[in-house]
Amino acid sequence: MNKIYFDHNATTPVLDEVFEAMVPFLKEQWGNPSSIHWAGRGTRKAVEDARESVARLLNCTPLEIIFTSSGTEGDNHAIKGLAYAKKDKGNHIITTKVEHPAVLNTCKHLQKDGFDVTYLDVDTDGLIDLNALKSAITPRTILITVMFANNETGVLSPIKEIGDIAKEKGVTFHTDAVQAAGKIPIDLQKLNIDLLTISGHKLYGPKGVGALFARRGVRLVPLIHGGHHERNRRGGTENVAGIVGFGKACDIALKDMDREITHLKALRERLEKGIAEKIPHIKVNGHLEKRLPNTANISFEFVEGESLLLNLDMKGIAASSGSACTSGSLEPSHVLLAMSLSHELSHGSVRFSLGKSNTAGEIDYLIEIMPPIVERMRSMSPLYAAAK
Amino acid sequence: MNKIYFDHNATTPVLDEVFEAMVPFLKEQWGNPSSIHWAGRGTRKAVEDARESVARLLNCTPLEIIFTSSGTEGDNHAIKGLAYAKKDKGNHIITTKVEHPAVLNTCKHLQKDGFDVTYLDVDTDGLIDLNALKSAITPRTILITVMFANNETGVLSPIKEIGDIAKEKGVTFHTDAVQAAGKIPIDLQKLNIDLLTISGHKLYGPKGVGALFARRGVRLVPLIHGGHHERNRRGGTENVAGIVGFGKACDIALKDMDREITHLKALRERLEKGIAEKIPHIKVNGHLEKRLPNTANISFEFVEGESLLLNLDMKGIAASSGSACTSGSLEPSHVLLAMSLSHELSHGSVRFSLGKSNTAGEIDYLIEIMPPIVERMRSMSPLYAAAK
Amino acid sequence: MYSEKVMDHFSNPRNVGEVENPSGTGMVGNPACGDIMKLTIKVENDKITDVKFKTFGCGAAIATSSMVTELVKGKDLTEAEKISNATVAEALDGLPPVKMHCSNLAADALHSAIEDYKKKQGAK
Amino acid sequence: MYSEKVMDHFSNPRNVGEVENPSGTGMVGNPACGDIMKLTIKVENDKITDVKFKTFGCGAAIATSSMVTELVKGKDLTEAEKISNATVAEALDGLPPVKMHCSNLAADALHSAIEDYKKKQGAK
Ligand SMILES: Cc1ncc(COP(=O)(O)O)c(C=O)c1O
Ligand SMILES: Cc1ncc(COP(=O)(O)O)c(C=O)c1O
Repeated sequence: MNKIYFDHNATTPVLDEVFEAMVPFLKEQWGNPSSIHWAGRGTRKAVEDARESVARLLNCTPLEIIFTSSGTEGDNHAIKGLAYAKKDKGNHIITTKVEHPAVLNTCKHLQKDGFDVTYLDVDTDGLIDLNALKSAITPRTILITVMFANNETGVLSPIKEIGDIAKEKGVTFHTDAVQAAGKIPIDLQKLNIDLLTISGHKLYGPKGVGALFARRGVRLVPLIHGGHHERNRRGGTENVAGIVGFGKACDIALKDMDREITHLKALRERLEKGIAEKIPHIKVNGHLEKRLPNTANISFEFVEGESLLLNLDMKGIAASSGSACTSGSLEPSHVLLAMSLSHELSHGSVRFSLGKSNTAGEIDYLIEIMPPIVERMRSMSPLYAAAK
Repeated sequence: MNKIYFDHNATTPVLDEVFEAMVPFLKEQWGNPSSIHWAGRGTRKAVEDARESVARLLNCTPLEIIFTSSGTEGDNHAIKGLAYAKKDKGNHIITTKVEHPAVLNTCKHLQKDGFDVTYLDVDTDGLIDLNALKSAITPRTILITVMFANNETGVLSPIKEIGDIAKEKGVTFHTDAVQAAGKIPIDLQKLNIDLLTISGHKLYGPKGVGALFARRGVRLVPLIHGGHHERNRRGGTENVAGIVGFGKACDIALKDMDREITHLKALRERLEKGIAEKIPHIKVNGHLEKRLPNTANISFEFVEGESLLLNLDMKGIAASSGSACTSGSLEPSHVLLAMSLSHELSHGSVRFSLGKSNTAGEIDYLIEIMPPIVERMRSMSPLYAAAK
Repeated sequence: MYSEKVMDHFSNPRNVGEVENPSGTGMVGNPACGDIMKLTIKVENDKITDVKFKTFGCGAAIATSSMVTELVKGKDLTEAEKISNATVAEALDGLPPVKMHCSNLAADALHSAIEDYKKKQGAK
Repeated sequence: MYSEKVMDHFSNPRNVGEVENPSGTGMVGNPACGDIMKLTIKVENDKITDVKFKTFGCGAAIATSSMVTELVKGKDLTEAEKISNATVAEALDGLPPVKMHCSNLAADALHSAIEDYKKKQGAK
C-alpha cells in the first residue's frame, strides 16, 4: 500500500541532508562543547554555526538564540521566564483561546500561581480583534502571547499589528511560531516581537530540539537552571547532533521557502477544490487567505473525525483530527469551538497538512477515496438521517 | 597524534550499537508518537520499549520513568517540581555543598522564591555526616537532595542510609545519579529513593536525552507544561531517536557493568600508582574506597589545572580540570574547596575519568609524558620556588 | 492503539441501520462528548430477535456499538440487561484507557432501548 | 578558545625565570583567583634591560606574562608604564571574555615592579 503523509503539522520527516549533517556528531564528533580539549572544540563550533543558521532564518543575531529541547520548552521558558522576571511590575498576561496546549497549560499554571490571564476570543475565521486586545491591556499587563500560525487551522495572527500595540504600551510580546517558522518568512527586524518560539521537527529537522529567540535586553528567569550553557540562560549539555540537524534544516527552509510556498498553495487548492466538488456538507475552517500555505482544516458534517482518520489510515493516508481525542483527551478541538463551530462540526474535522514531498497525484488519490468513506460513515450516523 | 580520551565524566562517545539503533528513527521512522496513524505507531512502541530498558537498568517500573532532555532538566524537574508540589507542607530543602550546578543553582533559585536551603558540609573525603543530616531535618523539611556520585571526585554518597533517614522522617529524597547510572548498580527496590535523575550522554548514549525516576505516588508540579506527553508529566514531542539510543545504551550498560567495573578499577589503580611514583607533591582527592571505579581526581601542587590540561591536550590527551575555569567561571572547584583543600590545590586539580575503550597502554603513555610537563610548569611557578 | 477486534468491528461493523418498526429505541451520548449512539431493537417473546445501530463517534464508539449488537442478538431480555459496558469492552479485547468512558456507551444504549420497550409495553 | 598567539606564548613562553639581583620585583594575583604572577626587572639608565616572569596560572595568565616581557624588554620606563592589560591582550590577538579580568594581570605585575624599582631608588 502507498503511504501518503498529510500530517506535516504534527511532525515532518528528517531530510536526508539533515540526517547526513547529524551523523558525524553521533559518531566521531561526540565531544562535550564545554570541554576545552580537542574533543570539545569541533562540537562547540558546530553548535555556534547552527545558531547562526537559526538566526539567519529569523533575521536576528545569534546571541539572541537559545537552544531548547522542543517548542513546548521554548513556550514555557518564554512565558514563565518573563512572568517571573516581571512579577514585580505586574501580574497580568494576555493570550488567546486558540493557543497550543504548550501555551495554554503554561498560562493555566501561572493562574494558580497568582497571575491573571485574559484569554482573547477569536471570530469565526479564527482571528482575534485588535481592539479587544488593546482594551485588555492594563497597567499590570506584562506579557502578550499570541501564536504566529495556528497548528490546527493554519490561521495567521496579525503579528505586525500586535507587536506595534505591545511596543506602544510597553508590554513584552511573545509569539509561538512553531508552525510558522520555515513555512513563511519571519523577519525579526521588521516585527516588534520580543520572544519567539520555534521547533526543529516541524521544519524537517530532528525531534528534541528547538529554539527560543529572546531579543537583546529581554530578561528571563531560566526555566532550567544549571551550568554555564547558552550564556547562563539554559542549563544542560547541548544536544549537539540535534542542534546541528536543526541548523541544517533552517538553512534548507530558508533556501527553499519561496518555491515551497508556491508548491503547497497549489496542492492545497487542488485538495480543497476537489473535496468541495465531490463531497457535500463540508466546511473549510479558518480564514481562507490569512493562512499557512500548507494547512487545510475541513469539517465533514455528521461524522466524527477519528473515524475518518482510521479509515484514511487503512488506505495509507496519514492525517490528523482537530479533535484532541487522539492524544488522550476526548474534548473536541478547543480551536474550532473558539471559532464558534458546533460541537458536531468540531468533532468532525480533519486536518490535512501538506509538505515538501507531497504530489498532485497524492491529492487526487485522496479525492478519489474520500467520498465513499465519508458516505459510508454518514450512512452509519444517526445525525445524518435526522438532517436529511 | 594519538587521541586519548580520559574525560568520560564530561561526556562519553556514542556506542556503535547505539548509533545503529537510532538511525531508523532519523530516517524512515520519523512519525510523531502521538499520531494514531501508521507514521506514529512504530515510534510510540519504540519509546515505550526504551522506557522499559531504562527501568530495567534502575530496577523500577516503566511507569515511573519520565523522559527528559538532560540530567540538568531532570534535576530541575525533581527539585522544583517537588518543592512547588509540597510548598504548603513546608519550605525547607536539604542538600550538600558538593552538588552539580544543576542542583546547586536550582536550590539557589528556590531560595529567592522563599525556600530555605541547608547546604551540608562534607569532610576531607567528600562525604557528608549522617548525624548532621539528621539534625538538619525540621518539621518544615520537604526534600533532601544528595548526589549519588560526585562528578569531580567520583565520591559515592551513603545513599542507602540517607534514604532510610528520609523515609523514617517522611521527607522526599532525590538523588542526582547522572554520574552513577550505568557505572555502578542502582537498585530502586532496595533503596528508599523517591526521585532520581540520569542522563544519556554519560553512559554512551546520545546528548539531549535523560530520564527522571519518580516513584509511584510522588507528585511533582511539571517543569514543562504542554500536551499529554509522558502521562501529563512533561510536555513536548518526544526526542524519539534520542530516547531509543538512550534505551539501547542502558541495555548495554546493564549487560557489561560487572566487566567494566573490573576493567576501570584496574586502569585507575595503574594510573594513580604510576603518577604517585613518578611525580612528587600530588594528592588524590576524595575517599579512596567510596568512589566510582573510573574517576581519579589528582591535585598537582604548585601548578594550575588549566595549564596542565592545555599541555595534555597538546599531547592528544583529553582530561578535565576540577576548576570551573574551563566553563566560564574562574572560581576554583567548589567541590574541592568544600573538602577543605587549599585554593592552590583546588586550582591545581586534574580529573581523569576513564571509560570502556581506555587501555593500559594509554595509561602508560600518560604516566610517561606527565612528569616532564608538571616539572616544566612547576619551574615556571613562583609558588614552587617558594616551597622548595 | 486499538485491538484487532476493535479494528475488525470498526471496519466491518455488524448490524448497521435501523430496525423497521422497532420495539424499542435507545439513544445515548451527546455531541459535546463526540459520541452519539442510537440502538433499535425488535423484541419477540421477551427475546431480542433483531437489533441495529447508528453511531456518530470515534473508532471505539463504532466498534462497541457493533459488538453490542452481536452480543445481544437472540438473547432473552433478562440476559441482555446483564450486559454492561465492561462486558462489551472485554469482548473487544479491551479499549485504550481514554476510551473507556466516553466512547463505551453501547450497553447504555441497549439498556435505554430495553427500557423504552418496557415503557411502551406498560403503556399498552 | 585561545588565539594562536596565546597558544604560542603558552607553549613557548619567553623570559621565564628570575632576573638576578633585580632592580624591581612585582607580584600580583592571589591563589583564590587562581593566578599569581611574579615579574623581575633589571633597569639601567631608565631602560628595562632585562625582564623575567614566573607565573602560577591558566593558559591566559602564562601567555600574558610571556607577552608583557617581550613588549617591555629594552623599553624606557616611561614607555613601559604606558603598557596596560588591554595592550597585552591586544598584542595576543585577544583573550576569551572570561579571561579578560582575572588572568590578565601581567601589566599590573610590570607596574608593580617599576614602582618597586622607583621606591628603592627613592630610598637611596
Ligand atoms: C552529577 C551531574 N549532574 C548533572 C549533570 C548534568 O547532566 P546533563 O549534562 O545531561 O544536563 C552532570 C553532567 O554534566 C553531572 O555530572
Ligand atoms: C503551535 C505549536 N506550538 C507548540 C508546539 C510544541 O512543539 P514541540 O512538539 O516541539 O514541543 C506545537 C507542536 O506540537 C505547535 O504546533
